[in-house]
Amino acid sequence: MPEVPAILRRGLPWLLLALAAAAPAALSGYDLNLLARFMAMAILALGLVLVWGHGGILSLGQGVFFGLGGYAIAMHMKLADLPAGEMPDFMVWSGREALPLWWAPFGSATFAIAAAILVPTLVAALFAWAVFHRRVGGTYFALITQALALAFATLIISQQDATGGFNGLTDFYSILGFGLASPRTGVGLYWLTLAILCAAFVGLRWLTASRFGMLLRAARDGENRVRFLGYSPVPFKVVAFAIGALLAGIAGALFTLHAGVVSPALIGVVPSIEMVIWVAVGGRYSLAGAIVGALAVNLARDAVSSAFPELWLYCMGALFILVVTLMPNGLAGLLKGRAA
Amino acid sequence: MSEAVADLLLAVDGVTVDYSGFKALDGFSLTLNRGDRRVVIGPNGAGKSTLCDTIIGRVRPSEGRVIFRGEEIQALPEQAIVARGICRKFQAPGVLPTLSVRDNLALAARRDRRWWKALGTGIPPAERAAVDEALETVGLTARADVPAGTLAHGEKQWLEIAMVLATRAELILLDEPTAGMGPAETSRTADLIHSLGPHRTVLVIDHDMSFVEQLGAPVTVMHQGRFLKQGSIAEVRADAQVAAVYLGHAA
Amino acid sequence: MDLFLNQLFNGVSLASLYLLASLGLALSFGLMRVINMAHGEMLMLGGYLAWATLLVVPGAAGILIAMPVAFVGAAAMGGVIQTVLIRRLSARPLDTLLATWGVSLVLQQAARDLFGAVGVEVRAPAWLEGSVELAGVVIPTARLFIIGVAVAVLGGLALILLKTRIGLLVRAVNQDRMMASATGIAVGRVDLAVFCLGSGVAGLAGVMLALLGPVTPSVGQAYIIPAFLVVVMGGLGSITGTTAAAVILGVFAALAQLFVDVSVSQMLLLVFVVLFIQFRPQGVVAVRTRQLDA
Amino acid sequence: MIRNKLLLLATSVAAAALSACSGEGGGGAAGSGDTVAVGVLQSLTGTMAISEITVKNAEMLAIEEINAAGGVLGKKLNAVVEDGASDPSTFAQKASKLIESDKVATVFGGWTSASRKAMLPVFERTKNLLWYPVQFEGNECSPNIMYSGAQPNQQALPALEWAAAQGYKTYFLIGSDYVYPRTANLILKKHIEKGGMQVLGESYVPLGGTDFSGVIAKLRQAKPAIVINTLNGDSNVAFFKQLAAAGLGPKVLPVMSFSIGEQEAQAMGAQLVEGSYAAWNYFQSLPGDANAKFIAAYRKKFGADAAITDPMVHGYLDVYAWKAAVEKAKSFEPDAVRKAAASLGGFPTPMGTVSFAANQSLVQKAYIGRLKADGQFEIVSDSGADIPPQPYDALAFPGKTCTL
Repeated sequence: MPEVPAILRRGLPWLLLALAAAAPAALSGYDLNLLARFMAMAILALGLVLVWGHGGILSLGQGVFFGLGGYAIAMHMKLADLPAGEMPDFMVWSGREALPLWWAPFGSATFAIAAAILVPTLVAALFAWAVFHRRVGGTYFALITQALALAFATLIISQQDATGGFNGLTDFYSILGFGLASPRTGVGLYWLTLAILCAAFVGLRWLTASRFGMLLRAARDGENRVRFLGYSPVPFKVVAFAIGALLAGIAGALFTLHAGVVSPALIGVVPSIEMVIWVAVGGRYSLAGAIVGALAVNLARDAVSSAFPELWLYCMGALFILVVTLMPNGLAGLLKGRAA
Repeated sequence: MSEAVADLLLAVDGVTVDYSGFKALDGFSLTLNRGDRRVVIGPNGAGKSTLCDTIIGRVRPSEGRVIFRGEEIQALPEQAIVARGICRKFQAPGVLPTLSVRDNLALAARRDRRWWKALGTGIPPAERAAVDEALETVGLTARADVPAGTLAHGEKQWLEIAMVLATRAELILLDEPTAGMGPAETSRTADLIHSLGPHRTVLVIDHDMSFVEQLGAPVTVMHQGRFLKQGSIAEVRADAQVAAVYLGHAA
Repeated sequence: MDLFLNQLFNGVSLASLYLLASLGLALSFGLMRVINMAHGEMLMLGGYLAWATLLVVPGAAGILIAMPVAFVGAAAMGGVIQTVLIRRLSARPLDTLLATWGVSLVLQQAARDLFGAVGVEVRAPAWLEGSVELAGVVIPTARLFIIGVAVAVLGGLALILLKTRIGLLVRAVNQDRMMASATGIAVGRVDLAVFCLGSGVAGLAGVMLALLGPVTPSVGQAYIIPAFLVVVMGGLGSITGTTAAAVILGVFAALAQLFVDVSVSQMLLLVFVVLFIQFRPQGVVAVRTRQLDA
Repeated sequence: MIRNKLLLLATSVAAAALSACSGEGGGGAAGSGDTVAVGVLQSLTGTMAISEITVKNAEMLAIEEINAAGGVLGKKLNAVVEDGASDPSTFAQKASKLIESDKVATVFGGWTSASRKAMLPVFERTKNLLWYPVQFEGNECSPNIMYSGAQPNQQALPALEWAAAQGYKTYFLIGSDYVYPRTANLILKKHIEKGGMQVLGESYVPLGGTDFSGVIAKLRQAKPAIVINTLNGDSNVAFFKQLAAAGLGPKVLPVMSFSIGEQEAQAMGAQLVEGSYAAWNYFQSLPGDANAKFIAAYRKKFGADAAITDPMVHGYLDVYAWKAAVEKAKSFEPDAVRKAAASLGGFPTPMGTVSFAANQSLVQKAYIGRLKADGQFEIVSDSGADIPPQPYDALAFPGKTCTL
């Protein structure tokens, strides 16, 4: 297999950056918003490269952490536009008398942003520790995360008077004083998303190159070998899973700002497993690949489902089957020409 | 504390390992003093590997205790036991195939294994010396930056021995270290074990008689998970019971 | 008090549904350490085959004929999925999860295109209508019939595994694939046989589910997550483990509904499984293997 | 060499895809040339597809009929169809695509409350107009939405009045766990207690849930006179099958359903639900030749045995109401159309003559039907006069009014 021209392999991230930087000028309001949503999803995809690619941990429940981040910001925005003490509209017609206690702190923006970052991370760390320290992993872990996604979505839907239930939370007007409707805020949020995406990319590139990344990959290839070198693989896997959840939470918060709605339909079983296919398509070991994968699959979904809706499920099914069997390293695999 | 007890490093006391009915170890006991060399031999299925598994914590004994420097360790997780200074070489080489030879050694040589200490890149100076020294002793310096997976079988065995040394463990368990090695390499391994010096204790599991002789260490014979005989290689060879066990007659 | 007894019976009935849905999964998982995410669609296929059979043979005996038809049909589909896809991915269990999820999406959409999105009607025959009253507990005959079928399937599987030659081969491969293939067992063919058997049982379960629930393209999704939880709790593919786990989870889910909403009981089910593996990570029935890295 | 070309293609595809999405919109602008773009936004995939595809068909039928009859203000309607994929954020995204990219004059669509709530901020931001065809929980009063579906006082309350008239004193509420059932039940509970009657129990099952063993056990213990069922989709099949298995079929225990139409009855098998009641503002069995003409036209295009449901008729009449309002306002501009529609007065539809009230909700009759073995509903009672829509229920949400 002729060696891939190095400039192209290292060039991909810079190519993406150049395109992303040109986008605000080139694209209309709607398309920029669409691209910003997909870039928020790409942040989550980067987290999956660390968790699934390098850590060997298949998580089918990233939607849970995506949702936690999204709901934290949405709860703040619902309270931000209301005079103190008043309840959001859906609580009134759900027959609620007073604002639930745990809603009150979300009035402050700093608390909400801190919650959008910390809550998914802590929940993930606790859940991962509870499962990994009993040496349960692999297929079992994947199935349990899927059950977690289902249980979380069902719980949110059932507590309608406190979480907006199946409707989710929507109808926001401003964040930190910036009106969501104004195009300037839209462009500002786009740059914020791009900045966080780049920061996550650089951060993960350093982390996976460090000894932490080395040991994470070693634990992926053979847990017992790592144990007999004196390392417990559990903290490495828990920290990787927690970082994946952190990025998913941030992605959820950003997506909610762009989409103007967060609902259980984004955090259930089906969306969570589709998040994995973005990374599979892009390349589970390559950070740049995962970004391209997330953008490509979401753009394809938007294009195909507009033109011939019933075909989209066949396309998605085929993506899952073909990419995973024939292209285990995804698009990036074609580029690098060898297994990572 | 009397002098004899002071230098008692390891005591395996009445250990039984039950694989749902099949007793790999049946009330087995063994003691090792600091600086000892011991070889454990016995026919296949005598429980030699299970003994190693039990000491290193990979298998939990259903009865009995394993005491290392006066502390009971049979209930500890593997990494805690390794951190206390016991290291083991597996029958099948346990090297990390995707990492380079040097990285394998670097991971073995690390003193502080907590995860946030692993966030730096490259090898800290303190451990670089131990890595180079280990490379030197097993003669893999030239192959230092090659992924471990591409090493020949013999070289993998050497790398793993080097990794065990790099951990600077006090008690070293070698499970058939010369499996798949030629005669020249086998004798080089014997010399290596001799050269480990008094501050290391080595327990070797093997049934390659020529290698056992080159080691010249006292021998413990195991049979069906139980202690059978102990003595110098000559005494054990002459013993009728051992010969019967090896040749397959009932003990 | 009889609400509790009623709910206990419902727990057993739910357990029989969970068992039928998860037996096939446990078999193939135990053997090949691989989970078929399209297992739910085998249930769906069983439902549609029952519908097709009832079109041809309406009336009382229809359901009895539908059972073997669904078994064979789903077994054949399972065989196709195994040979075309899962065999290629045997070394990568996690990737098999994703690939078979793709199969599940394709099968659902195909059913939607072939039979319509709205779902088809499967009517329980007259002799399954109504219920029997026993010591305050009302026992619908349909649920009793399903429990009977579940026990029969369990018995049949135990018979196959313990008494027949194929059963011996399956147990051998289950305990140690490497050793089994070393002794000349055609492991590939045993995998195929077990996979077809598992899918067949799922097809049969599909017929049973059609008696109590809808037959639509997405019915498989409703039963697949509880079936996974049963397999996770049941331990490494052992039939006794899976049965015990199905009974525990079925009764737990039913009794939880007495105190909390169905939605919350689903959350409790998951919390129960996560807590359970704290105490028995290897599942209900532990199988000790000596491999370095399972 | 081929591999190199392949990977160049791979990276350029990603780059092209990024820039392509800017050129994709480009549909005909409203009012320009001889066509006007209108949006049709329903779920064509996902769990809601079974209910929404037929509503999209009815909306397209109306658009085709209008184009055949010369269009509106001399312009042909160019229908831009988008898939909401049963996901609120997709509905919001596709709504802004239709309005900002395709420049549609108005949008017909939405089904679940979740999809409507997600689209609401988009329509209010862009000052466009959504025609919403499905019965819903009320409590909403936006100038940018024409609510043609029934308000609770036009479906749930007439059904309760009919049940009280039949002498049912004790009720058991069973619903799918989402917004419409929970809010409708909240209103019903207030009215049941005010009428001196009793609610013996209330249970919710997750959307798509199929295990009713617990619910039926509670039902059997409570022994209510009638069950009010707001289950949705597949759950109805499981509920009625397990009821029948437990010997509590509709003939033994009356059931009043709000989400079972002719289409759902056909799918479940009419015998299973025979004898159960439903409350709608339209039944396929309604007399009148406008209804017969509509059914024949729909069946000619979408299949001889197609069942016609209440939301489909509302989707169909929404398009005609929009046409009438545009012709009255002589402009496609949404705000003018909105005001014209609210003051349109009665206009003919397959449901008979209906009109939009000032609060942009439809004034319409309510009918109670009992399902026959052939899958059709026999109309057992109707509300007599038209019921003016009340977005906010006086008992449950006192003091709130909707003035636009």
